[in-house]
Amino acid sequence: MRKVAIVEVQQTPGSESSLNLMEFTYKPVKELLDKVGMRRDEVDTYIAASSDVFHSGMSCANAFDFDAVGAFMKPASRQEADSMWAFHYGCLRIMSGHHDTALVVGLIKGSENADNDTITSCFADPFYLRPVGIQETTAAAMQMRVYLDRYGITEEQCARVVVKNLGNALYNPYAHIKKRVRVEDVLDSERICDPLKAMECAPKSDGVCAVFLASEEKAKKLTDKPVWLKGYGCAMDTFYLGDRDLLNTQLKTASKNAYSMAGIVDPKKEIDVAEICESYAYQELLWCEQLGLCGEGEGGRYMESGATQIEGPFPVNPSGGVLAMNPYIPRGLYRIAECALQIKGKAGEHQLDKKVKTALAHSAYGFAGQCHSVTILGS
Amino acid sequence: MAQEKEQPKTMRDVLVLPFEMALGPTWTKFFEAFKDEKILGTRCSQCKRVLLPARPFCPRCFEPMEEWVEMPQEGTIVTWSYVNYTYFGVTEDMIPVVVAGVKLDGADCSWRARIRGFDIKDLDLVNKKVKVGARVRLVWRKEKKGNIDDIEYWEIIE
Amino acid sequence: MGRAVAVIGTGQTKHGRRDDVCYPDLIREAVKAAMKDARIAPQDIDAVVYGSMPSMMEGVAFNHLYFSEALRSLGKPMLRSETCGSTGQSLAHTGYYWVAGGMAETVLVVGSEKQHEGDAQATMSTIPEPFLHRTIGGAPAAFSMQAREYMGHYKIDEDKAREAAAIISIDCHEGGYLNPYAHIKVRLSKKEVKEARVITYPVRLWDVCPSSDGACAVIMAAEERAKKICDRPAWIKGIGFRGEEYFMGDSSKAVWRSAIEASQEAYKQAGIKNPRKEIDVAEIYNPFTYQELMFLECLGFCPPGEAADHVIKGVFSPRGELACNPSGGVLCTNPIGATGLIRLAEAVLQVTGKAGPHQVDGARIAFSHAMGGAQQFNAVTIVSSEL
Amino acid sequence: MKMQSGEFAFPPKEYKVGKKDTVLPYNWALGQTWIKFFEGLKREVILGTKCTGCNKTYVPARTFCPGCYRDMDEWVELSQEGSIETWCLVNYTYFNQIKDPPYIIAQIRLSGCDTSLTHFIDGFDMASVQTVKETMQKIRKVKAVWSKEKNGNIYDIQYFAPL
Repeated sequence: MRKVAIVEVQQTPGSESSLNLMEFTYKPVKELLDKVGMRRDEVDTYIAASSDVFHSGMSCANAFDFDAVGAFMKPASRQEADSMWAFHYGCLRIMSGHHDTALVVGLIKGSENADNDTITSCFADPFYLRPVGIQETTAAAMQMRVYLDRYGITEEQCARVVVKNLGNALYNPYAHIKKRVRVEDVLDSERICDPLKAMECAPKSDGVCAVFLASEEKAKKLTDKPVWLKGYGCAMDTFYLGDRDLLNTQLKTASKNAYSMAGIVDPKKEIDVAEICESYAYQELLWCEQLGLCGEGEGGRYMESGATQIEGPFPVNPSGGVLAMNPYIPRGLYRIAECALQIKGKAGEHQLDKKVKTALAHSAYGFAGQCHSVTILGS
Repeated sequence: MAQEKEQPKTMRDVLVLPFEMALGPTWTKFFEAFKDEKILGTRCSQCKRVLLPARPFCPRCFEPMEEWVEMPQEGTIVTWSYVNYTYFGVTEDMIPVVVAGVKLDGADCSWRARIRGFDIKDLDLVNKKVKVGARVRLVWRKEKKGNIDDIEYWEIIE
Repeated sequence: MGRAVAVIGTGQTKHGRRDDVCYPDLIREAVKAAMKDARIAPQDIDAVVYGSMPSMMEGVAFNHLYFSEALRSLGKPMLRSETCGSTGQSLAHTGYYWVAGGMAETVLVVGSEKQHEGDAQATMSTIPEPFLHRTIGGAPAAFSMQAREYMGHYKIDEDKAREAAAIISIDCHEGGYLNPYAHIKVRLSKKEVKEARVITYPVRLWDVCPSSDGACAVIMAAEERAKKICDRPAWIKGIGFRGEEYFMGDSSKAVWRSAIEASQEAYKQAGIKNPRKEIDVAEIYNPFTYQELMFLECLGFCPPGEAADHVIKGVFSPRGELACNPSGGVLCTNPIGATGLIRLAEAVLQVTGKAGPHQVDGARIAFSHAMGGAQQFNAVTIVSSEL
Repeated sequence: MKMQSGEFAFPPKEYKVGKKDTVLPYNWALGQTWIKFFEGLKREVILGTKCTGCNKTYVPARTFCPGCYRDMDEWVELSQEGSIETWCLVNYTYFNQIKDPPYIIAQIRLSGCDTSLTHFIDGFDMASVQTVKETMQKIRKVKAVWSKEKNGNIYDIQYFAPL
């Protein structure tokens, strides 16, 4: 298995864009190529992540995306899924020895699609879960209630996640929501889907994230600060919520596999920062537990201890996370891009003031996190 | 096949998903020009090809396409097809349609166009008039909205 | 070039109108068949690759989530590839890279479509950008335009093209008649084909593929594992994928560069110099007879502009020099998301001698292909009975 | 709508846009298992299936066991009473919503079943979030309430009501 490195990354800021999806996608890809100093046709392979339903009304998303991704007459493919899968696929292509460089792009213009809830209700089967109103928010609200009930997690502890992440976002030029909020603001925000409140739900954002991958030899030629892929894990859960214990997710499997591939025994000690996919505030606490950063049911206290604050011993979502920036498809790549920047020491205003050697990027989607992916990156 | 037997049980529904797409600077300029009965293409600074509709960048050279070119409104048919069947969203009153690929003079690509201006219900007549290599001319709609429908149809130049 | 990868099992559903089963059960039908063929159990599989056409074709978005159980992916990693019509081949490539990259020993690759649950042409009409295009006619219009562009480019006499297309139609339907999984089961006379109802002139009823429900599963394994558990593996010798511009008019569809370069890349990897001589069977993605003529040339099976003559001579008939689509091809069976993978599965059946009634005697090297997008993408996978 | 209102709203678009609805028709095949399950609902019976491998009873009925991957052809009639595992109170609107808020979606564990059923809780006043929470806290068990007119779909159970 060959080593794979991230050479450079490029993100678009999350504010709404008046560019057409094609222009919007082209810009960051072009900027990334210029940064790396390569022509489009010199890159070996291209993997895009885009979605037919989150795609401004056009099916076969990759047909439209192909030009802007830069893949004309190149070996290419596409993931109709979270972009962390596209990242994984890009890595596989380099590991196989067929390709030395790969460009991975995730794209969406949330501002052009219907509500995420409207679209995620289309994930549900037509006979059962759809007619009873299951979509990501209602599924999450039910997961949150089990979490509160079983472990006595408080709504305030969940609200603190929003305060922390939107606070971090103020220093991240690529974040969408720029707003300083207090715990009361979150607790007082509309109870749209009790126990979930409006401010605890991620927005929908416009975003393109492009990541340039290379084999070991190639990476060393292209950058003096390669960021290495150390571990990857992914695991699917069952579809029907009723078949699962909503607090015993496949994130445990995904992280276990990622840790063992990276040779990590104690994630809390060996990892310096985590970018995790908290589409709903409480999920950051729950995912931290399932990642083994704290004991089961301790997510709330772990949060309160200040451990996950940007200056804490284990910063979580220094970028502001998904609560501050939620381009549904590229958000997985945004997590990876942030980790890469932290390791390179190029995160700018929200750069951690400690040496970042190892970072964890997490991505989840589907009802109550039906699918989890974990990527470990290292310097 | 199964459909000859009595239908097994199914559940029907129609799903509606609304979208709102930004046309962006390039295609906004392209469509606004329709109001002045102008067709604009863009030329690539590298390969020099002129593409239609106007593009923000060249898919091959991957450089921004910033040079705008006003195109002649006549061209040559490179291919065509006679569409005479309905499906969901396409009703009897919308067909038949003669769809063609038209290479505008001075363009380096062809463009989708609809041929009309004679009785296209008559397939034999269509076969006589519409040919690969035949010349066509753009016909504008009287009142324009700055969208693709401002082009009413393309007529065959006899 | 990574590890050697073999296909150790394939499974197909009975294709056709499958209102008798719900979508997940249709998929499981193919998965079970593939596991039976490979003689392995669910726990032997490390990773799952799934794909279909735009999942809104059947109205369930991200349907790999819905099919999680049917794909037996509980606790396993997954990838969900989609490249329109070429999805099936892109799935095979995804599985191939997963094993070759060393991240999995055994991968389950599944493609499916249940076209009767939606409206294929209506869905495909949502592929073009809605404000620059006023498309009507869906795929048939697009492909008959390609047919005419091809004939116009080489000035091919319409009657000759019609004759060749008729022969392709008859051969394919004969193959479909013999293939136990095929959707359309008819034997046709030349007269029936030539005088059939016009769909989008010059394309007539029997020149066009059906809308099918169906699924196909393929199991891939790394060299050591394949040798250990499979007595007749089919080795993947070459893969290729190329795509061109989104706007159809930007590049020639008569001399189809993406088809030429995708196949050339696969030939290079497989060390094939003379495709027509070295390849024994070809499963070409031929939803429309006329298109196959263009493919025969772009895939390097005969010189440009000569496909019709070779077809009329019978070069590409079941018993010809290079048997094309003995399975009946896409013309008889088209569950789109599965179609490209079925091409590979059929190629595998041929080189492992498992094709049954439509077996081509002594087939050793087989070629499989799919195309998709706004006439944009071409993908190729070559398999051989020898490593 | 959730993100269309409040802090995170998108401003009105001042640039040229194209609006379009994607409208697509569907005709989903139920297959034998769903047909039998819904026929059961028509008779006011909730059917599950039992796996001979892991002995788990699943609701709604399944063709095969998600864990063992074996066919499940042992059908069992389930209790129409159960306890609430978790729930949410939907109090906002979104496009394509199934019905007008407020309404409660819950996971209901029917007695003697190894999985829980997703359905509505109803039958009491939902005017305020607070009163709903108080009511829900008091509920120990719920019971299926059947729709007068049955169409052989999941709505044949109108909702589950507190006992």
